[in-house]
Amino acid sequence: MTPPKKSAVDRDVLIGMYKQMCLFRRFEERVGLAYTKQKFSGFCHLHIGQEGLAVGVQTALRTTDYMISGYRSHTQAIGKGIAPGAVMAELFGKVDGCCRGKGGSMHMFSKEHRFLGGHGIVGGQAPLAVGVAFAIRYRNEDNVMICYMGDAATNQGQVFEVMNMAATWDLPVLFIIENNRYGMGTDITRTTSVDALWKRALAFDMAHSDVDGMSAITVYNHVNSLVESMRKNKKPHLLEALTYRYRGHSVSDPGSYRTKEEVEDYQKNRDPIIGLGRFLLEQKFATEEELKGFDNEAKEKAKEAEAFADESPQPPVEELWDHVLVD
Amino acid sequence: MTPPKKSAVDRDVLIGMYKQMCLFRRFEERVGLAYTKQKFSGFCHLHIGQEGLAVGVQTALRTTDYMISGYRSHTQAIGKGIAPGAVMAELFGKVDGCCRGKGGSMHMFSKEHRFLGGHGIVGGQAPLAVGVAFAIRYRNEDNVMICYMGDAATNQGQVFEVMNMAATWDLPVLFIIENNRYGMGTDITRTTSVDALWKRALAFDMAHSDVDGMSAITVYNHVNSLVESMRKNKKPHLLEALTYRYRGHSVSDPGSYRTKEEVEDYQKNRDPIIGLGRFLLEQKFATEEELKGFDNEAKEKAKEAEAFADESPQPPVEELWDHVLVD
Amino acid sequence: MAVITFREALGQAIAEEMTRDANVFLMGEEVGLYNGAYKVSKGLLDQFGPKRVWDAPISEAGFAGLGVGAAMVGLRPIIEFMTWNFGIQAFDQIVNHAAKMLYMSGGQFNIPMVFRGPNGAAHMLGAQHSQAYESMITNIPGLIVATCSTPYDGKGLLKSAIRNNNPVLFLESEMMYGMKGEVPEEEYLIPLGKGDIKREGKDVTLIAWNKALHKAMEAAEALNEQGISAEVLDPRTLQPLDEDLIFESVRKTHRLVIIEESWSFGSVGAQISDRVHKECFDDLDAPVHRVCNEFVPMPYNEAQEERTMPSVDRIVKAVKDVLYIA
Amino acid sequence: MAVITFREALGQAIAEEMTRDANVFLMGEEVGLYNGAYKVSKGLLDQFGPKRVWDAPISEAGFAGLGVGAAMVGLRPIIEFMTWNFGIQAFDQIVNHAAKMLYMSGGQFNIPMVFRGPNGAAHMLGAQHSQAYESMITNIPGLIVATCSTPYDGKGLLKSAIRNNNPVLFLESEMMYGMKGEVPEEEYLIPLGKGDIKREGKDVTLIAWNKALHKAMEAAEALNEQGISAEVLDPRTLQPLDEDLIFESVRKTHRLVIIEESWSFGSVGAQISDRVHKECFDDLDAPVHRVCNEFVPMPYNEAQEERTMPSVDRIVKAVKDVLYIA
Ligand SMILES: Cc1ncc(C[n+]2csc(CCOP(=O)(O)OP(=O)(O)O)c2C)c(N)n1
Ligand SMILES: Cc1ncc(C[n+]2csc(CCOP(=O)(O)OP(=O)(O)O)c2C)c(N)n1
Ligand SMILES: [Mg+2]
Ligand SMILES: [Mg+2]
Repeated sequence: MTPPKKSAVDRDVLIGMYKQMCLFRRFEERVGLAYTKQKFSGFCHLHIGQEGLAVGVQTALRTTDYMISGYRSHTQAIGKGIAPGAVMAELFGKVDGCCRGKGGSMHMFSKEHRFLGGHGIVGGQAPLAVGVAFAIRYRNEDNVMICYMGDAATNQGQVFEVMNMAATWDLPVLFIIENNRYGMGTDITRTTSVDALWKRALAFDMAHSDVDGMSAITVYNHVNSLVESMRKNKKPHLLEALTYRYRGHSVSDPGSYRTKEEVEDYQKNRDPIIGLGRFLLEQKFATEEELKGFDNEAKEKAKEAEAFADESPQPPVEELWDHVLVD
Repeated sequence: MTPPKKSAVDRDVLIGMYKQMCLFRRFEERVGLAYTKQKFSGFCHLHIGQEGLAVGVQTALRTTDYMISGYRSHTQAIGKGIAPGAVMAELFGKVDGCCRGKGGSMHMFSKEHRFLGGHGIVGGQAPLAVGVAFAIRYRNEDNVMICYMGDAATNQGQVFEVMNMAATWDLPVLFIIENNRYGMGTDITRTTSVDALWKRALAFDMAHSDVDGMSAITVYNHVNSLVESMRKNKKPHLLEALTYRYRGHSVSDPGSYRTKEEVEDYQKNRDPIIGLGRFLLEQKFATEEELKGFDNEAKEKAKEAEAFADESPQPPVEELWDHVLVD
Repeated sequence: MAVITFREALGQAIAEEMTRDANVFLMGEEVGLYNGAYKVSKGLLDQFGPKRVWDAPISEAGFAGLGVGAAMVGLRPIIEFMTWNFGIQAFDQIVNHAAKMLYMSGGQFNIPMVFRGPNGAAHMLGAQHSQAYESMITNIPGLIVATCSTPYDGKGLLKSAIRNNNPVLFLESEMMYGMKGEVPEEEYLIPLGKGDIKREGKDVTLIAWNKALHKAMEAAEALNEQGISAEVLDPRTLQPLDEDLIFESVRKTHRLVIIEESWSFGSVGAQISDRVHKECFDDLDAPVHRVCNEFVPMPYNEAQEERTMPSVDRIVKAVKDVLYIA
Repeated sequence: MAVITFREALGQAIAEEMTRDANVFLMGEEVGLYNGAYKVSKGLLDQFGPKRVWDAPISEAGFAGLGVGAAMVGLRPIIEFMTWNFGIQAFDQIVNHAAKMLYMSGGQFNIPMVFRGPNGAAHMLGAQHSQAYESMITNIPGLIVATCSTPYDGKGLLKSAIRNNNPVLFLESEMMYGMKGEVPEEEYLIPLGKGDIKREGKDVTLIAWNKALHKAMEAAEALNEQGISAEVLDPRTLQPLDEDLIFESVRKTHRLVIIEESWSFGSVGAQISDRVHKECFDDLDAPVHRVCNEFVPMPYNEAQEERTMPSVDRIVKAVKDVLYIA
């Protein structure tokens, strides 16, 4: 067994990513449980399995960067800075939710942390992202705009429209396609003629690449270099991240459209947490016990988040009249 | 001077194309004049300069093929079979217009000739075309659907959406981009990141090509082979035709966004009618007199069309209540 | 008589019409392999095959326009929007193409097709997934807009909508898909443009449709216990409205309350109120009262959502107001 | 006082607000190099440069959504639709994003922006280029909808719209761009939400806006010659409506005719009628009468188009009907 190559990424960063992935995993598991315990209702789409991408990207960003996503975004919101308790409270419709209980699972927002939403219209967040990138250029900032979308979202007309504008006017938006192979119950290959989604960039002469979304380190290194060049050249980039979701499309989806074997293959052989954990052990950056400890910490934080949400009061009903228009 | 290569296309076809281009040119000139004489009002977009593409495509089609276009489509409608008089009468809002005076310049239709409209929403005709191609496959016909659109129309979201569907499901639609370099007063390069519009096909792994739209023969040969293969393989194709319009965007556009020299260069050195005329002379397929005669015939037909429209009565006003719903 | 769910009744309507007419096909997201996001199209892919049941990419403008084009040349598409909140992306194809093709072409190209899907709020889906669109689409000539409050009405009206030779926008309801109701085995159709008195009464007329109809019926029961006889009228088709049935009922009761799970401004209810005041001005003992969604985007919070929507209590209160009783 | 055209007045409003606030920028098709399809933005590119005046590709959903995103992070976009017929392609960004962002985010992200462009029919442009959209967009909470009938109103209201911290949908008119009117040199703003009595009268109230306002004024003159004193009220802002001004006028005249160059079903006029009947039930001597576009897509033919739209004669007739005189 040849000795493992020395890690290019230093230990603290890797440990940080490992802890973050554990938190995201345990948090979403607890959200799923809370749903079955009927602590909240409506839609709920879990990000379990796609933590490697979320953490790899987040770790490569500055706090002043902007991020926007779709409805599968509880943990992207936490990664950007919203407290787990505030996300859980929002799920429970409580007043201490990050949107005072008026947004819900698909609509987590934080002005302070520049998380510009969870959004429920597939692809609808892309034009918003290009508008933020426009503002970045307008004010000569050197921030970047991270725009997540699903694989099936790439077939939305308004996504194409704004990719053209971003490429024509050099707007610093990083479009990240979370290609988890399915749009609800439809394998993306059944509704899309290209065999790789990064090819969509060819219609706009836009810089593009793909990355193994199941490896936090690979994502981190790749996105780190991308955003650094984007801060200078201001050009947009289309990144296809190959990833996978372990749970159904939403909590109420039986998932009959894919085999148990397929899911288990990812869980056993390509899990982002197991992968990074193994690397940490190989690099002697952590021991089994320490990894166990990080995971327990994560479970604890998730538990605290739920407790916080449980104790948070309901918002006053008459608050339904607030926030329609500002004066 | 080496003797000219013998024409692959036989004489009758070439003479037919020459006559058709003369008719289209003289018809649109007369339409422009009629507008200045206030015989009708509203929008009017002339196709003058783009005859080579219209005739080259039409000559390669069967009568059972379908065609749809945008608002610059008077002569495409005539090419597909609508009588010049019926088009002129429609412009004048008369009852003998092809749509009984209710459609106007942008909305010429003929069910009989399978001309599925002039349309006024840029790009809006593309989904309709893909629906017709869907029906062709559904009924196992071996017709093709010709879908014209302007260069600026290629930035419309719904155009991208249906190109994906056509390519994913193998629907026999030939998207023809009439790239006359401008969308109203905007040079297409100012709002589009790719340097060639056929590249849009790369986003869909769709077959694509470009062609000199100012040469009727080149277009005819190119489209002839395209549609023959499409009748068999049912696959869509994106054809970028490089063409040019001599008049303003519409009759009321001063055209300050381009130089007189640019327009005159096309008129003198790349005019489709002059080009084919020269070829006919070289091939000894026609004499100067005969060419002159064809042009006079065209003028006469345009004149008759206007006379027909003049004499056609106004539709009864109460017909405004008809054709909202069918029983 | 069989008792089946709303989704089964709608599914039967589609299956029967696809069997009857080979030109009918179904296209939408998840309608085939997944058996439908709400299982309305369950079994149709197996029964009719992939040439007639198509799983669409998430491109509402695209596949709505595809349907319009196919309808221009003789097919009879059923286009499903997973919910009408996403149908708004296809408004250019619905409003600028489907609704105008016959007219612009001087009568040459009618558009025999149905756009269908669940409309209005379900439960805690937040602002972007809870809208009712009838107020916007009923404003447009060239479109028929129909809805349904029971499995029986759903099947009969959807069959008529599919056979109609114009574009019909058919509004269903997520929350009612599981509702059970009696549906005859033998074939039947319910004509478009005709309303239905769901409950006879003489003191006040309640007009409501889709899910709100059931709240109106509940309110009528509560009022009955207080000696107030409420007539409940379900217009079923919102464009064109069955004005005769409405005027007839109002002329009988002299008082009208309109209930709709949509915003009040320029809504179908506003239109009904305007027409009733105009044509029954001398028959009204009180102005028309309306019970609508509060004029706010839909909150996610359960209690706020409930307060935003019409409730039985608010309906009962409106009836008492229109009767000038405390 | 200077006499300038409507387009100049609107152009001045934009220039003044762009000068006042560096966060204001203009984006739309042909607004820059071409000086605007209707010359409203003439000279702005030269004055403010390409970083603040942007010629957009023909991608209405895209650049409308771009505006919403820019507004979320502190810019103040003016998004021009060449006409509102093309604005329908951006309804998902307007209705599902701009209108709901503040609410969904629990008050964090307001959207200070203006969507503007000509609305309604011009002259012989056919069905796809002649629609009025106010009936659809006024149904949506979270949006302010304003319009204007004179250069003076246009400039003052557009300045207020640009400064407003919510999404304002501003409806202009192709046919009025060339209209001349007095506009003060010194800065002035007209508040949103406030209507304007354009002509005092006591026998009947006429409510009309945008281009139709001038037909109402013409009708008022004709009626004056027949001894009928008509008050003409221009609501200017359609959402929210200045209900106080409307009720005050109707309580004075007891009769109301509403004129709108849009389809009647569930329109702004239907909403005004419903509200007036409800709040002024005992003050009305006759039901509210309405004069709208006939319920047909717009014909191209000149005579048919003219007959489809409200005319002075039809307004005068409606007034006589509401006065029960022949
Ligand atoms: C415009 C629109 N159409 C349809 C839907 C319904 N819908 C919600 S999620 C979804 C699938 C999206 O799949 P993908 O983009 O791959 O994201 P993933 O769920 O895989 O993260 C669909 C069809 C929607 N929300 N918006
Ligand atoms: C959706 C939409 N947006 C804007 C317009 C206004 N408009 C009409 S033609 C035109 C330019 C189109 O240029 P192109 O597609 O190149 O066609 P060409 O006129 O050159 O044939 C524009 C912006 C429209 N008709 N539809
Ligand atoms: Mg996916
Ligand atoms: Mg062009």
